Amino acid sequence: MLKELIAKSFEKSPWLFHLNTGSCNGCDIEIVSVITPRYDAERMGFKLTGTPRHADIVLVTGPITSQSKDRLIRTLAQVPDPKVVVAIGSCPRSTNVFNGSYSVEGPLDKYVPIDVSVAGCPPKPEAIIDGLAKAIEILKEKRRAMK
Amino acid sequence: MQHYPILSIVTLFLGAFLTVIFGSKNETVRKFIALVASSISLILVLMLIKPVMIENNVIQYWMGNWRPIHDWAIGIGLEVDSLGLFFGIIAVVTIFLSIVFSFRYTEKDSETDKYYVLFLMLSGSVLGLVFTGDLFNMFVMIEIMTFAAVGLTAFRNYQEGALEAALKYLVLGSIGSSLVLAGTITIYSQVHTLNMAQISALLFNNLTPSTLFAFALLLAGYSLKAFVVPFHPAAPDAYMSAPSSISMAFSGMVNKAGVYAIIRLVYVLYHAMSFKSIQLLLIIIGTITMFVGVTMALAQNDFKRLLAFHSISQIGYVITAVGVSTALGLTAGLYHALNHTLFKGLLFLTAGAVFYATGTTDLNKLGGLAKKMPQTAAVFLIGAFSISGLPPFNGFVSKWLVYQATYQANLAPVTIVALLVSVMTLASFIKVAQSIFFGQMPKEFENVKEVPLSMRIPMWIMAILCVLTGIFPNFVTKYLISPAVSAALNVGKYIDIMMGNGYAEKILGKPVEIPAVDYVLAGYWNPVAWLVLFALLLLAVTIVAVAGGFNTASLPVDGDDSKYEVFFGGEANEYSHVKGNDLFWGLKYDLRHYFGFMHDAHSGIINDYALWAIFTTTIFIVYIFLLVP
Amino acid sequence: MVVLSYLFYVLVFPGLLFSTIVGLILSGIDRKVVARMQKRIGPPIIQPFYDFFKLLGKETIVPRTASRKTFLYAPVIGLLALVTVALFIPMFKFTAISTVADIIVIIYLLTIPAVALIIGGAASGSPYAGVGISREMVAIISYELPLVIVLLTIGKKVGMALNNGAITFSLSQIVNYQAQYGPMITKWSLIPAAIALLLIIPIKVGSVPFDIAEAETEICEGPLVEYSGVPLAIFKLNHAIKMFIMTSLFVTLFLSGKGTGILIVDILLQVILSAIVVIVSISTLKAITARLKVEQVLKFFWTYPTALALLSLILVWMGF
Amino acid sequence: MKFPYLKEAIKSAFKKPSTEPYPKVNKEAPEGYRGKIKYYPEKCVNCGLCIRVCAPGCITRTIEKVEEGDKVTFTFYQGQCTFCSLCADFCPRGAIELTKDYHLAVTDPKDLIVSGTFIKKAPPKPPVQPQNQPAAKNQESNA
Repeated sequence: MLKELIAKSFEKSPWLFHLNTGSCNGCDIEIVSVITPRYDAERMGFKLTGTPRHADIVLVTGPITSQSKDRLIRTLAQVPDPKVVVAIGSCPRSTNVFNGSYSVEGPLDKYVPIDVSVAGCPPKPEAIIDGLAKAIEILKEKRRAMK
Repeated sequence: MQHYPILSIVTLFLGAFLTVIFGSKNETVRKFIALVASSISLILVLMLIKPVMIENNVIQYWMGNWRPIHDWAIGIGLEVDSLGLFFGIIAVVTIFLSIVFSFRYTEKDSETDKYYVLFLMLSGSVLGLVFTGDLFNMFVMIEIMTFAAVGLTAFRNYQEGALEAALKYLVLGSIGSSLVLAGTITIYSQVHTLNMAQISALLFNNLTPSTLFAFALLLAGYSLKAFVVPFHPAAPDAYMSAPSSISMAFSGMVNKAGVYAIIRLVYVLYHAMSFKSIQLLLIIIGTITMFVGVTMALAQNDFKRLLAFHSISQIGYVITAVGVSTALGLTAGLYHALNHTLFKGLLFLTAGAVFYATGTTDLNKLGGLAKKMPQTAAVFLIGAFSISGLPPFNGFVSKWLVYQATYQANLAPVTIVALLVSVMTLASFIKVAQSIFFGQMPKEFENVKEVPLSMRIPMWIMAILCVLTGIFPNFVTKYLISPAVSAALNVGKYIDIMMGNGYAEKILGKPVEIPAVDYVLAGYWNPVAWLVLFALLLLAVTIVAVAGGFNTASLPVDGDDSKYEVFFGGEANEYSHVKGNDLFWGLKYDLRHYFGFMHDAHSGIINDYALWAIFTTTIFIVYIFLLVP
Repeated sequence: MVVLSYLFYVLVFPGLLFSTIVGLILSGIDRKVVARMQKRIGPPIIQPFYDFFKLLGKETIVPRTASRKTFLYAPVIGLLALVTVALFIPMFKFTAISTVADIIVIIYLLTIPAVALIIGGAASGSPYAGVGISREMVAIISYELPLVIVLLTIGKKVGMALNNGAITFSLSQIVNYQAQYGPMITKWSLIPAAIALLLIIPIKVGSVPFDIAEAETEICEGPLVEYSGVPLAIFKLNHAIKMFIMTSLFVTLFLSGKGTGILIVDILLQVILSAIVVIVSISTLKAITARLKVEQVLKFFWTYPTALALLSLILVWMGF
Repeated sequence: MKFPYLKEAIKSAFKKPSTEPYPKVNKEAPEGYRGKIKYYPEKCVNCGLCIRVCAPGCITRTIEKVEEGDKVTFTFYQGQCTFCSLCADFCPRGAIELTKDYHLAVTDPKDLIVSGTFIKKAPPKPPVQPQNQPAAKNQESNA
């Protein structure tokens, strides 16, 4: 009985960790606006946490600049399983307009498989909420697969 | 059974002399003599418990069989009542554990024979002071104690600050001793006897001005030995530079001897506890000592110096409780004195273990030792929790008694200060725990090992004692503390035993009944049931853990997988251990004026401290002349 | 038989199960009310249950620099102390365990969870935890002073009425006093003390305006930075139970009385009243103020609540 | 000792929350919102202006010879697109249009690709048969 409860609660209380790898902050303010009263992600249980240790879903924004590359890898490693990586905006997906620049270390999937990518520059908060809904599905499968 | 007290004192002094003769060359002989001497005196004193504590009779022993003739005591008499024996037990236990600890602790030092000689002299003098029934003999023992302590403070003279600390202790100690001597002489000039029982009988409500003057001098002298605040600056330096086993003896025995002398002086000799003004004086001193001691401790950067200031603040607790002259107050005071010796001794031993393993006790240099020295860390935590008064440990019971006593005597501000001081004690020990045992470990302590077994045994013994006295308060009070309290309060029996019956019939009021501190009074929920709860809850949590879909904790695998690195904002982990004076920024910032004033007051110059001492003695004299009738 | 009743007390009624459920419900209500005050829908009331069970399912990572045993056992010790305190707090007539001096035992047992959080944070060996610890300790020092004065005032007030002037520390006597003379909040001399205690509850629970120790934005959750999985779940549970205990302590000290006599209704009344106290003290403050700086917390608590508490102490001392 | 926003907080506690029930009720994007790209291959004339104008260069074209002309497929990789709609503005034919559909959250990147192919017929062959007697035919034609 407890096991289904735990599995169900993964769907009900995913915690987010926001990881900015050199983004122009367009997507960052969109992520934060998801928690404002108008879009209110908290009613679905989302909560921004301060440390990767508490996170289930990692929201990555920005084209991976060379400065933030190894920090990205280290922080993503510190997130306990099951974890889901969501690329917010086009930059993590494909380094957007910064493609080919000397200081950009390429799209996110060079370092970690992207589970959900929300396109848009910046994506609309509703799109982010869609992305998070998809991320919850993947989180549940990963949790089932993890045991 | 008559001869046990004198035998226990003599064995210690004999051990000191034998060490000089035989032990100067061979290390093991020295250790053997010290161990034998301390264990003999330990056994003798423990055998005294049954007759004195349980059957409640007082042992008297006249040196050279010079019995009093025509009701006039000429010879030196030893008188062991339960109050003296209580402090004697504390002293003897501390001596034995300290010697066992110092076997391996002083192996790196040279000339340890002088260490053992001085230490045995110190312990012999403390025992002598506690058992003696003669005022001048008490002065002699205080002299020996002070000079042995000065010698031991400067034992590691290669350490910077050791000689200066010893000089400070010497100057202040001799001021204290001269005050005591002056007081003793003035009393002698009045009552022409030195036997405490007879003095107490003769002084019963005929307090002439010169005996009051003697009372003030003695009170100042003894409180200097107990390192009460106005007189305290010598203590932190002495405790810091002395080897830890010695500073454990200092904080376990030496300032307890000062407290014993104050109790004996105020309760037994002068029956002064009936005067409201004396109670107020003791309570004011105690509260100031409490507060100044702990606030100074918060600002310290060295582990042993921090512990030294805590000893001062805990002595403040004891004196406040003793100042509240109700039976409950005295019970609280004595119980806290016992607990203080246990947990403070334990903490000094952990400081010694840290010094032995790493070579420094500076809070700003250490860190993360819990992984390398797990037992020392566990024992330190027990000591830290007991001193800050967390329930299952012994600090809680005695501190609770102090609050109950002070608040029932309508001293609300004192209770509030006491509770605040207790929280600040907790704060400073969290600071020590974080700076030394937890957090990240600096590179140079990579190959630190746990301290040898012979040092861990005394630590564990004290830790277990700490827990036991916390879990069974009524057992401890019934057998140890209530007899001592009754001995201090009904003085008549003390006098009759020494001077023959009927001598003190005018003092023999009805014996004050002692509230047995059981769970109703101690107000403490029966801790045994608390342990049952502990077991039940642990069971509950494990059931939930096993039944639930838990995955076991993934323990760090070797190699540099950054999953097990500490979250550092994504950065690679470099050494950034939050320690020493990085902590409590908010508090120090808010109280910066107070800390600034305290910093200037402790200037470190000896004549400032001497000025402080003389100034407070004059205040005592003026206060006592004005207020006592 | 006694062991059985102990078992029931400890594991079910005022102990682990009851205080867990009520604690989580109260923190759910708190999050919902804060959301509603910010005009957003806010999570369902049982959201803390979901958080708790999700954390149970997460992987528990023990960092390399952590000292393992202390790191893993710290939350359980905190939980133990909290459940023990839950046994002491009377609900209108019913007390699981009552002795002569409950207040002092409660004060000290309530410091154990804070110390457990500190030792757990220290054991994790992270620099954020180090800073979090020093802030938590400053918070403890700042709220201990007014809390003690408030409790001593109440003890004195009840003591003067019931046992001839000597102070009483026992909560059951306080409840009897309120049964005879009406809830304590109606006594005008104790209203400043009530306001002081209302201000102390948020910092004792560690909710937003005073949560300098677990400031997510500044020091990434302070002492909890390295926790994940089961220990973190237990710490969050401690957080919730502490909210229940502090509010039901407030209800017992200021709002209790005869009660209806039927146990179930009394318990319900107690829970509803503590929910109201949660809304009044924790949620409103959380919704309208931002987090204070470290020295502001100390300055705030040693001026306003202490002055209020001292005022009512003096009033009670003078016999009002 | 004033408490900011206290009145407002209490008032809004009793008002209806202003959260939009998004996941249940699908919300229309505002007018002129530059969302998902829609490509009309039949309008496109393969002039390549959009490729030149696209900043991130997310438009690619493949041309392949087919017997009646060349088969051109345009692929718009929205994962790289900044939705600036320059391509839509510059397209002479108006073949690219950014719709108001903002649902771009996808799990596999393939869904972000919008593509369309069309066959650009070569110009009609001239009716004259192929020139086989170059000299003679010229005299006859100009005589």
